[in-house]
Amino acid sequence: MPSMNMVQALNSAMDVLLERDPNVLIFGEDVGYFGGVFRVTDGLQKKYGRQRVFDTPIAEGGIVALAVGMGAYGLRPVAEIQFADYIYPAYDQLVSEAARIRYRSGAEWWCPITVRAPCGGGIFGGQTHSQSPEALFTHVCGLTTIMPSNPYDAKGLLISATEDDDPVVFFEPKRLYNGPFDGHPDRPATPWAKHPMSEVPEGHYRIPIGKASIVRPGAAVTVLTYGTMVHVSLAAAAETGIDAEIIDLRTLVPVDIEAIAASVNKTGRCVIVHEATRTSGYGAELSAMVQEECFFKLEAPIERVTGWDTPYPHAFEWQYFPGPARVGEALRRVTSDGGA
Amino acid sequence: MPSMNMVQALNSAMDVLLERDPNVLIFGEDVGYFGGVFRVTDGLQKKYGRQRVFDTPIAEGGIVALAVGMGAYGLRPVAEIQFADYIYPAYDQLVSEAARIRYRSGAEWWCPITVRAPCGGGIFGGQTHSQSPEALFTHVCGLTTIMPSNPYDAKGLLISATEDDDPVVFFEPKRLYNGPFDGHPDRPATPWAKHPMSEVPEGHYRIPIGKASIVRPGAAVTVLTYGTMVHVSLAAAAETGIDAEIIDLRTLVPVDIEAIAASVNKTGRCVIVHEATRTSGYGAELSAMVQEECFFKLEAPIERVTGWDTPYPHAFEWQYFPGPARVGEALRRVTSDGGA
Amino acid sequence: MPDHPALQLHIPEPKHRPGEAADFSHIRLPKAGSVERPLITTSAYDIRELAFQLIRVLDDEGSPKGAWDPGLDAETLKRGLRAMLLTRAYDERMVRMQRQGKTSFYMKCTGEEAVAVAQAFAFERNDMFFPTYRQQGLLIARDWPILDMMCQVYSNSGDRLKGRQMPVMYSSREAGFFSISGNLGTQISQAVGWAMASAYKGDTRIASGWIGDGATAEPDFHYALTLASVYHAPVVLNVVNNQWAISCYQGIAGGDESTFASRGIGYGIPALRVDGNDFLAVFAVTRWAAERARSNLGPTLIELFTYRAAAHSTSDDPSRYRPADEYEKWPLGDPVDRLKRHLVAAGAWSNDEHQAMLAEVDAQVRDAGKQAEELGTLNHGPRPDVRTMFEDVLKEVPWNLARQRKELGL
Amino acid sequence: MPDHPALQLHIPEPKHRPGEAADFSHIRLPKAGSVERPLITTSAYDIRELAFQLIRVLDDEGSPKGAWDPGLDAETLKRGLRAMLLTRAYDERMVRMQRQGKTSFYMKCTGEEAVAVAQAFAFERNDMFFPTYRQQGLLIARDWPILDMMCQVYSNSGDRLKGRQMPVMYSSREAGFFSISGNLGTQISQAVGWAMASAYKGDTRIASGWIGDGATAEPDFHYALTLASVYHAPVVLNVVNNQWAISCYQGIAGGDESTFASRGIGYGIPALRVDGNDFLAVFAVTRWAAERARSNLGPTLIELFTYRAAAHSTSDDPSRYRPADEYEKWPLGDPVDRLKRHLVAAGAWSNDEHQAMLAEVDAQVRDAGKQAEELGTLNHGPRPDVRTMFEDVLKEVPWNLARQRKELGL
Ligand SMILES: Cc1ncc(C[n+]2csc(CCOP(=O)(O)OP(=O)(O)O)c2C)c(N)n1
Ligand SMILES: Cc1ncc(C[n+]2csc(CCOP(=O)(O)OP(=O)(O)O)c2C)c(N)n1
Ligand SMILES: [Mg+2]
Ligand SMILES: [Mg+2]
Repeated sequence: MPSMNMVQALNSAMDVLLERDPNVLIFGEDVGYFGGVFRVTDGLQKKYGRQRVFDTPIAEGGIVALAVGMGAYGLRPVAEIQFADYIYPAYDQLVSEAARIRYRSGAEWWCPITVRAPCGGGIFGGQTHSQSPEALFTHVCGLTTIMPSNPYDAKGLLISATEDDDPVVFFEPKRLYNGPFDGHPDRPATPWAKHPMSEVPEGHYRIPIGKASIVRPGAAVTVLTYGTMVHVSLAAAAETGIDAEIIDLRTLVPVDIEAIAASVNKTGRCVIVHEATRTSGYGAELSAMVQEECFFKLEAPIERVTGWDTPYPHAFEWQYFPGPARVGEALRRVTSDGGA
Repeated sequence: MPSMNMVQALNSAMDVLLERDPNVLIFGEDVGYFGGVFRVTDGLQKKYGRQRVFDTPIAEGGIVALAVGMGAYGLRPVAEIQFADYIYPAYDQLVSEAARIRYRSGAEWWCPITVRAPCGGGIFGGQTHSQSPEALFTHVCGLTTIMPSNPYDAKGLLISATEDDDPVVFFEPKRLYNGPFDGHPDRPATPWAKHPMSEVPEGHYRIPIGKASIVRPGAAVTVLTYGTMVHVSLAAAAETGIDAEIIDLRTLVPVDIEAIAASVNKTGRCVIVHEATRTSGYGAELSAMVQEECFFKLEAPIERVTGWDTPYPHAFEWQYFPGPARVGEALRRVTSDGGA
Repeated sequence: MPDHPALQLHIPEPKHRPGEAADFSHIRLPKAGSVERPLITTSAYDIRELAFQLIRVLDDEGSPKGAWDPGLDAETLKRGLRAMLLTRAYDERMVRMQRQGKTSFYMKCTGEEAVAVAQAFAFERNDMFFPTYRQQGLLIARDWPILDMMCQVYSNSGDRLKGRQMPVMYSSREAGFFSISGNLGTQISQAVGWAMASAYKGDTRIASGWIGDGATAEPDFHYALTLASVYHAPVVLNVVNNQWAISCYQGIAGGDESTFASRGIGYGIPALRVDGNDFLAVFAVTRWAAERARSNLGPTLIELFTYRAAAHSTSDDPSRYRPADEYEKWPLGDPVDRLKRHLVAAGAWSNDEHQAMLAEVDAQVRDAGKQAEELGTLNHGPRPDVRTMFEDVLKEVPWNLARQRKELGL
Repeated sequence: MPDHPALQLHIPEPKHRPGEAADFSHIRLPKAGSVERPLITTSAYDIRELAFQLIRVLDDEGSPKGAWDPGLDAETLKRGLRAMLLTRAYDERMVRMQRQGKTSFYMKCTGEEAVAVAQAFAFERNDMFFPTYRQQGLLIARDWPILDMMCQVYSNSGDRLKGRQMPVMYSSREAGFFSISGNLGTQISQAVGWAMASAYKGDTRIASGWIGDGATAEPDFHYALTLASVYHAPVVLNVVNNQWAISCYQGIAGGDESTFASRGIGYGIPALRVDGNDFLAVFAVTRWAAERARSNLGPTLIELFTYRAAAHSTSDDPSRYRPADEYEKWPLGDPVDRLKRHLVAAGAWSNDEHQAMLAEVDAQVRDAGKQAEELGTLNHGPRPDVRTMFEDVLKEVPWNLARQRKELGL
């Protein structure tokens, strides 16, 4: 099986989709001839032609509007928002339109679109190239929100998202494009090639939407996380030696409540880790759900390790980023006796 | 002291602000000559002139952009978004601009703007005139989010918001404009005149941002709520006879964590009530905070009573709305022995 | 800058307000037949002046003039007249029903019937519409059952939208009528996406989108113009300039500074401005634009100059913001009267026939109304199944909604 | 529709791609001095054709021609030349420093220096600017210390923005330069708000906003035009059409269909199109627009026709998407050379003086660079106090941030 990094895996997903289904179109800012500022659509225009893979004006709202209209016609567009930080001009079309069309029309129309957006920090992008706005979408009923953490999942989930008949917001942690970053910027970067999840079939396969993955089984504490923080959490478990069960949620909404409940009911402890700002982040929902599902099994307060409630500062990227040290401390606190 | 309904109280706040500070301007769709579709700015253009109270094009993003630019000049604009459901086109200017300008400029610029928006259901407005999108703002650092529940607070908070040097999103539960609606649409409407919080001074006063109000002291369970649900929760307590301590948060961010913690540490039980959809709603943050602050005092799972995770359906407004019956059931469950 | 006077802020204001007499004498009205009709292959640049003109066909006596006369046969015109009358009768009844509490809300298109009806006639039956809430005439002109529309307005057991949408937010896949959004503007950019999809597939169907004068200030209008221009999308973009956006006259949307049609110029989109109350002119202009689109020549922008004769909606009271006699003074008259006069002048119609048609559409509306009420009204009688409230958020009901449905005891 | 052929989707494509020779022969270049100069009181409608012209003052020999010649004295022009040279030298150094790892990112404005510098000269010192990331020349022309700018680029201990912003996202209240946003377009509508505030206060200061050709597709461009038009805001709105938006040529933004200046026509905004590499023309056109604004005559839209000679940013490699020789073939030349040639032709400048000025600005940049590096670079030396990370989210630090600061052990 070929080894792919996340950029290649996403590219391969779109290649497969374009190949199999003439109704799949790919578009966005700089995605055509150039192949995307992160090269995720590299070579696709050349292979499938300008009519299927093309550049758009710089109008994120217009990009999503096009996708909605194309979806109503019967196509399956995959649109790119160059950075998740620039998705806000498209917010109205996503929230008021894409997410609502099936419901408001009594299922007479629907919206089989996928909106890809690189998210997260770690590349010195400052406050407008580092955001993780997933919680702004998890609150919107009618949207499915996905964030993969490795090449294999990324490809399988992007195929599922595109083949899904409802709108999907698909966040790609850009710091993971080239390697499984574990939160140690000072250490030499590891490439994906050494990671088992970089073995990616060339053809078509799906990862089911709504299913989490236990990336590290454990008994001492459950870690609920997704995206880059999966690798950071693994590093924290390794570094602290705490036997954490680490769950990569993959799909945030609809979330895999069974996997979550089963694990926390087993471990009795829970740490939630995400890169986004804390207040009203998706971690809040996870925390609320866990205590609703597992209250009588909880032996310690659920902790959240997250980005601070500030914009992502250019100079203090690594003070902002919730790295393994902070996750490790939370693991220690939550697993220490009494939990506090 | 005059008795005012919420429309009159908000109008009075703007009247006081316009009178005292020549830098205050009021604008939005239909707010000028007409006085607003809910009459909240009625008479103000006539009194202060077209240059201070005026109509704008139908461009919510442009309205907020104007406010941001005016704020940079040194004015204190108060802009109206006709319905909170229409705030999404302004999302980018609010999130990427208003909320970020102080931080990104090292406090060289700031953004003393207030954005008012009527929210919530109960007027058969269907899915595009009934939304409660507060959680989409509570996640955004740099924004203050307020929702008053009565005329006295509404006036005092709108004055504080306008005089605040940072951007405030000010949600007005439209179902409360004319009376303290308790969630019983079938019963005759009560006017504000009979309610003590309708006694509103004519002049200038403030309600501090970030301070909750205990609207019903109690010992059995803490109810965290805001807006219309304050009255629904009061009705539920009365109807169930449960001695609930009902806290009207008033400001959602920055929230009054001390009042919340003190109450739940006392009662050991907590129910969170809001009208917005549940998943990733502001109730999730409240729940997460409560269990972080009060874990060892909690005797039962925290419950959330909220709108369903669907758009607000026109025909089923009252099946959607989290009325006193649903709140009452939650109060009973949470206060019953064992809590579950 | 001591040599410069203090700046002043300009706030536009309509010429007249309640209590004053309306006056439209500032409006330039070219004579019927006076505006040239270019070939559809003419470049946007070469016909840019048309954006400042007003294409009119019917003169004051009701005779058609000039190159834009579409030469429609009397049968077609009578069908058009009937669709306009039916639209009007339907509107009248639904407002009455709203007043009687049978629904929460309604919106008429009185005075603007020619826009939707004549435009629907100018398209092929399977072309795709992305309308606003004031184009009910599109459905009626496509012979969509008003019973179905009424059920939507009543959110009753016959409502295909399962009671989810506010009144008048129709949807009909069968009629090529996209689900109306409560959020202004969003449909017009979607129309471009649909049109691009059609072009991509090598289809022959084109799309059309509508937007109000007020809503042109929203981003989607700009997206639609930009995207249609860049990709030469086969789409007809319509601005219905009915002079008002709730209480705001069209100057608040920029209409005092230039025509809405002229917005097309800067995007290189051919733009036509038409007397929106002239059935023949609206038909001709729309057909011209549709032909352009279908011939792979790209988008056209049409400004339909008309007047919102009624209140914005049942929640509105226009006497608070505009002179009571505005509609009387409105120089472009009533589209129904004008088409009727034309047919009579052409010897194809009589007052008696007209009365008979009026009676007939009234009866049709009454009958449909009775049937609809048997299926329920907003607060009485049969309604959609409340369990459906939890469906169609996604294709499959996710676990959270299944649980919530149970919480509600269903 | 059997009588209609299948529709086809048009996707614009630049005339030439890497490996091919660039060719700009399709560009219409009016002669210097050939475009009329209307009175500032002329209506937008009457001068709408100017949006399709190109105002040029300097001819190929460097002599100024026609009514738009601003007649600037040699001293002013030399200051302009110096500011352009300083901008270029600053850009060169910062790109080098980025390559050396001293910061994360940089953006040059090479080939576009006349835009910002000549425009800054045309405004009053206290007029307010809402720039994009490619108008560093505005700050330099206002004699803002490049040391301060470097500290921002390095996010070092001297950075007034406390290390919070990516490089080049300057802010200077003192220089009347609004905090640059990383989100495209948002500043141009804010400029209108500032201008309206100034008008409301009876001030005499006006505002100006900039936007790139690519970013004109964003909603804020539409808001700016709509709002400036409706309220007659005293603002100058500038589209810097440098032909590229990262890898997308200006046709992807609609530039193949009409000029960006012509966007103003539909909003009734006077619109001028100017040779952006002609210092005199840029100055003259901007001064004309500023005079209009300051005389309460409202907004002007200016398209500055220029070329992005360098990469989009240090993260970009233009050889992947455009012919290598494009800049050589670009017909409007280099703004520095053209102004220099003009001064030499006018007998006010010599090659020696020019060399001396080059050496002088280089030394200035070098000195500032050394000072800046003493204050730190992104990953070395002194930096802002990390505690400040939690400040300025709101005016007062709220409880959650106070706690988070503590969590971080600060
Ligand atoms: C995004 C958005 N903003 C505001 C509104 C509230 N609103 C509904 S209709 C209307 C006026 C629209 O005027 P116009 O576009 O001219 O259409 P008309 O009603 O005249 O047909 C407004 C402001 C809305 N529905 N959506
Ligand atoms: C809202 C938003 N979308 C996308 C981007 C990413 N981006 C940064 S610069 C750029 C190209 C801008 O081109 P143009 O407006 O022509 O300006 P230029 O770089 O040529 O000066 C893009 C797409 C962004 N910064 N903001
Ligand atoms: Mg209108
Ligand atoms: Mg550009």
